[in-house]
Amino acid sequence: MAAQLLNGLTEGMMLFLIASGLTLIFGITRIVNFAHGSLYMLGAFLAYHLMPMLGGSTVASFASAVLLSAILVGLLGLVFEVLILRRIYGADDLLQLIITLALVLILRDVVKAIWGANDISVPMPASLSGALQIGGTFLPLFQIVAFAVGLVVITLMVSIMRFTRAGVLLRAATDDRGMVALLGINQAWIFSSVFAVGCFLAGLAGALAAPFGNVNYLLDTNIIVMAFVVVVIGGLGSLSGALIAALSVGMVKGLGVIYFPRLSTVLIFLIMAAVLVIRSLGRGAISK
Amino acid sequence: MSFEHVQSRWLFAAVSLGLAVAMLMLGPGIALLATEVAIMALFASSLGFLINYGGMVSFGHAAYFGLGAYGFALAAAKLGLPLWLAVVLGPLTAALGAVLFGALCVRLTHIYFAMLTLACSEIVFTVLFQAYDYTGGDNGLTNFMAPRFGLSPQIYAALTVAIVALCIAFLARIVRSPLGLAIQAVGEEPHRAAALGFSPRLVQLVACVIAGTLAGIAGTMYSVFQGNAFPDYAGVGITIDALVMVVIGGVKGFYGGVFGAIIYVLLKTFVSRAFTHWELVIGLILIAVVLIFPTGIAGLLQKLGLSRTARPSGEQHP
Amino acid sequence: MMKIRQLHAAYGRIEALHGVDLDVGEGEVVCLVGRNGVGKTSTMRAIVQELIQVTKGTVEFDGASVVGVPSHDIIKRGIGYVPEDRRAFASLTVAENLRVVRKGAGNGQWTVDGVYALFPHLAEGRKRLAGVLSGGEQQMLSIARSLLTNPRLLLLDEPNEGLAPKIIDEIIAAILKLKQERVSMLVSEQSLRTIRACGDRVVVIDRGASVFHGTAAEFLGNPEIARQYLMVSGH
Amino acid sequence: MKLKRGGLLLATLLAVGVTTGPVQAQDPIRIGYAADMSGACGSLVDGATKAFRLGVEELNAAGGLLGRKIEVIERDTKTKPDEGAKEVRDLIVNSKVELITGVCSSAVLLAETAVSAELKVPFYSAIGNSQTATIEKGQPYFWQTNPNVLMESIAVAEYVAANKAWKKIAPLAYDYEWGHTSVKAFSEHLKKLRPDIEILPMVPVKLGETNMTSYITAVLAQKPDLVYGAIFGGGLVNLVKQGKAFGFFQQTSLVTLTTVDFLQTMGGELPEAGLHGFARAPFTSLLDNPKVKSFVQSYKARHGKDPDDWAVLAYDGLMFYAEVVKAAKSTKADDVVKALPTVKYEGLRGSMTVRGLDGQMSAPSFVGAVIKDAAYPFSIMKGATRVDASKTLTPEDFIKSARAAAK
Repeated sequence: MAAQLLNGLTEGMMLFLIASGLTLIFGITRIVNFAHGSLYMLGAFLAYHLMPMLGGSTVASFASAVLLSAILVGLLGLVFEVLILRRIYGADDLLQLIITLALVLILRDVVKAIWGANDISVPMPASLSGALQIGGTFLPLFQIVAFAVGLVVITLMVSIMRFTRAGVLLRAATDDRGMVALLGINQAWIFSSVFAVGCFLAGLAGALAAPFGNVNYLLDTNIIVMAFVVVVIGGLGSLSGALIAALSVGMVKGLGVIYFPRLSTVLIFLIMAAVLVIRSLGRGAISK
Repeated sequence: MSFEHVQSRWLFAAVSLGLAVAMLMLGPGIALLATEVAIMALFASSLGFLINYGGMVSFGHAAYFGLGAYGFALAAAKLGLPLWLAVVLGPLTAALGAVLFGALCVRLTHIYFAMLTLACSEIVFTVLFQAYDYTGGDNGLTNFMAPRFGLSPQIYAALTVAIVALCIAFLARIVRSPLGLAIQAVGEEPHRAAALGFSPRLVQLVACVIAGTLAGIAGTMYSVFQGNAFPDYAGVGITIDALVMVVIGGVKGFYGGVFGAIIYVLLKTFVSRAFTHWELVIGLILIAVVLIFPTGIAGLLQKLGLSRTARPSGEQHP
Repeated sequence: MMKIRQLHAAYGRIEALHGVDLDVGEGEVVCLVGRNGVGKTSTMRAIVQELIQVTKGTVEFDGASVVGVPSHDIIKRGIGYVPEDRRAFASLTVAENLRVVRKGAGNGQWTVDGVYALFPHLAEGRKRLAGVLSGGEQQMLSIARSLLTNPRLLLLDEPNEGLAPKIIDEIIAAILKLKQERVSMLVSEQSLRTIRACGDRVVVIDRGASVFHGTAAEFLGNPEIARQYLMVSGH
Repeated sequence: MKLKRGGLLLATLLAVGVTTGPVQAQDPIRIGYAADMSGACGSLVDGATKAFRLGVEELNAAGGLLGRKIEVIERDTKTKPDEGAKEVRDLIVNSKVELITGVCSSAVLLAETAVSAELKVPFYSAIGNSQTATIEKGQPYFWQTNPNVLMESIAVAEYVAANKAWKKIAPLAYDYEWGHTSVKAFSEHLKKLRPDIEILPMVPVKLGETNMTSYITAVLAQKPDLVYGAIFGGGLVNLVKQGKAFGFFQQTSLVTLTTVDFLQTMGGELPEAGLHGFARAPFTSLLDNPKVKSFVQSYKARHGKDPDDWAVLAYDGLMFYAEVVKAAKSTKADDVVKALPTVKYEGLRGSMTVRGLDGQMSAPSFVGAVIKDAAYPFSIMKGATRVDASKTLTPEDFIKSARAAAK
């Protein structure tokens, strides 16, 4: 059981990396970005494409491929926001939803056209392929690295949020974005940069996780569902909530495999539904 | 297509009847496609009703489509009930599902409502997918009946169009009724509606059950049409299709769903036959449509003066 | 400096204003008076293009129309807006709330130290979360925050609503101080205190339209008007 | 149901009436290729489509069939059963095709076979399979040219039983019908062969799961000698890659579906030892005859890589149909169906026939250890055993009783 908990913790951190960008984007722009999983997938394919160019499967080339992929995905997000999404802020929310759905379709097909439909395996850098043995449990080095990257991302995000004016603006916009405009601040650039950063995080997660599993064009749907679950359980727009939710979901999954294996698929949706309903009860009580 | 005047009611009946009769003269291929369009039009309209009148955006509407399909198919295939009874049980199952899920979901608003509906439909999907001893799992339920009750494509198309027209006329009546006005009032401003003496949650629940039942009718008709049922019918893909239909049809008024279904089903069918990379083409078309006609087709018609009210108004000045 | 003529505005399909005329001159304090829900807040919102759409009429500031101008640009042109519900960023501290505004906005006259000096209360609690402040403190914070945009015209929507008399005194003192600094103000009110204290002119709104224009003295000298258009008779 | 027969007849007349007009000898033979090109099956269908097109070109270059050219109309089922049924209906009703094929997903297959039965147009599956479609829901116009899950599981059980070192076996399977059926068939047959073997509780895996670490930990905790993995495609890539990080292959062995596309994807990344596979048509295990050589060479020349199992299966399926048409001297549905069991087909996978009762081809399965080979840039099932269908084919009485029970 300890092994599963430890496992769940590291898996949870990877879930957090996936969900962080989604919740950030929603918190500020109120856009439910269905394309988040697609951007994750694109990040993985870019890493696959860039690694050989950057020197093969060494840690250095992997690290630079991850960073570069994330930047490219972030730039794509920026372009997409400025060219398309920006035109329909203020219009019905559903339009934004359809636009991000359109991006899902486009990215899936573009990825298929460039890299083909077959599964792809990004080679694991040799020095990351081992495992630490704690007691009887193996902890893959790679998951430890991912955990560390997750910690770095959290630290960076928390520092930016706490100590910079950009962070203050973001938190203010999460509270009441209309009021931010009424203090003379153009929301457009906040939205663009938040969208770009959110996409960057999706690309980062995808590129980082690429060597740890299979990469194909179906990754988008597999990822977006889990990302939604984590973001919803954590409370839409809340980074700390997403972290707690991601770690909890990771651990519940680990334990679920032992205690209720056949329920594991439906379990996370039951939890998601339960969390939503319980939260609504809580809110009702407060408003009374 | 406002129903406040008697003429438009007659016009609607005449158009529906005309369409149904026209189905009998089509070739079988077109009749099959028309049937699909009509079923999706009903499904999208039921979602459009929920969104545009009830103010509730659902990401899980396919749950009722799936329940409608499986309620019928399980009754026919596993319980061996006569088809006429099974056909009634389909929408009934969806209605029961809507009571259950609706009661949970209306506690929430906005995106949280949407997410809870998504969770509910994923639960339905997963149960259908995994409980294979009863549902056939991913292999679904097949070969338990002749598709379309063995009716010819044309006759079934005419039947479908007639049923869909009745359902939409029913929706239109609901919208005009005091209940419909209450649904709109709650959809627009729950607090004010509460002040007017409605219980917002009850009104929303009723709206969910109406929409869910109509979605269930669509699901049952689809199951009969195909002669099968698969977990996909409750999958998020069908919800997304319906959302797209509602939006491109026009996010005002439920009949946008009808336009949306016609356009989107035809678009998806023919683009995917013409292009290998059909997803790319459809994605680009969707973006273009949203940017060029942000009010959808219904909004466009209204701009051109072809339609009087984009959204029947429940109340005027406060 | 601001001139509003025949302003019509609507929330979606629901028209809330049908014919508001309003002028605010340089350095002047104009009080917008009327009962609850007659359109005072809507008028303020229509000026800064918040939540409501102007459907007809003109709003000119410094001779240029601001209709259709994005909110943040209106603020940059020199209109400050303190909404009725204050809208302090609840999860930010007082200091962070003030940090939201770009440093040296407008003519850069008001600084963080300046607003702390105006509201010493805020300076003491600068590390507290805005969400836990009292209503009066939130009101001060909201005014202070808006001042940092260095407005030449400040819109104050019911600044005294729901506040204890002692706090109201502080707010009114601040308004007077701003008046000395030659900040023009449009203040909406249901009571007569502000008018008595510092109002230059009064505009009465009823059912979405302006129905009375006059000096503060004219208004105060005619209790009939107050009785007709205000819930409370003057006290 | 009887009441409806009149309606069914009417439907068939209306729908098919148009297709059975007089056919000119020079008219092309239209084949509807409704494949799961996008969606969950897209990655498997790719190689199959390429090989299918190659086969059609070859047949046309040789003058077509019965002097008629072959014309293929391709459709994307999007791996959705209702879309598949819709496209097949349209192909038959509007495009007047005389044969349907291309399917991969078993769900789409079941939806399509119902349409084929309804409209009486021949339909075969070369890469998808479903024992339900041949057994309980068998219909005269459908045949299947690859082994079904029961046949495969028996072949693997034979292989596992032969290794005396394996005594504790842990099944790890996708949590849906295919996974459970495969584990059940494997376990039952293995128990028959080796009563001494202990089969541990199955670990069910969520379909579409990208992170397998919880499952890996759970299955390793049971300390099995061998893990039987009813996992394929992307999930298998995840399992192997993440398993390696957990020292999976140092602690136990894995036997699972290792088709060539999977081996190609993994390249040099598969473990040196501990991986055993079963497959349907690995080109490296096929007979060393000119037919196979010529196919592998022309496929590789065209697409720059070796054909995967799906490509071999798709090519074999098409060529078998060509043989049936030649034997029937007709493409008419009933003639084709009548000729079906009479053809002894010499294909890429050897000599095979289709059984009349259920339309199941006597397709072989291949089982063996996956090892590195200097001749290829990826590991292969070198020296894999070809398990003949005579050992695995579902007995006829079983089918008859299953069909009786279904009614």
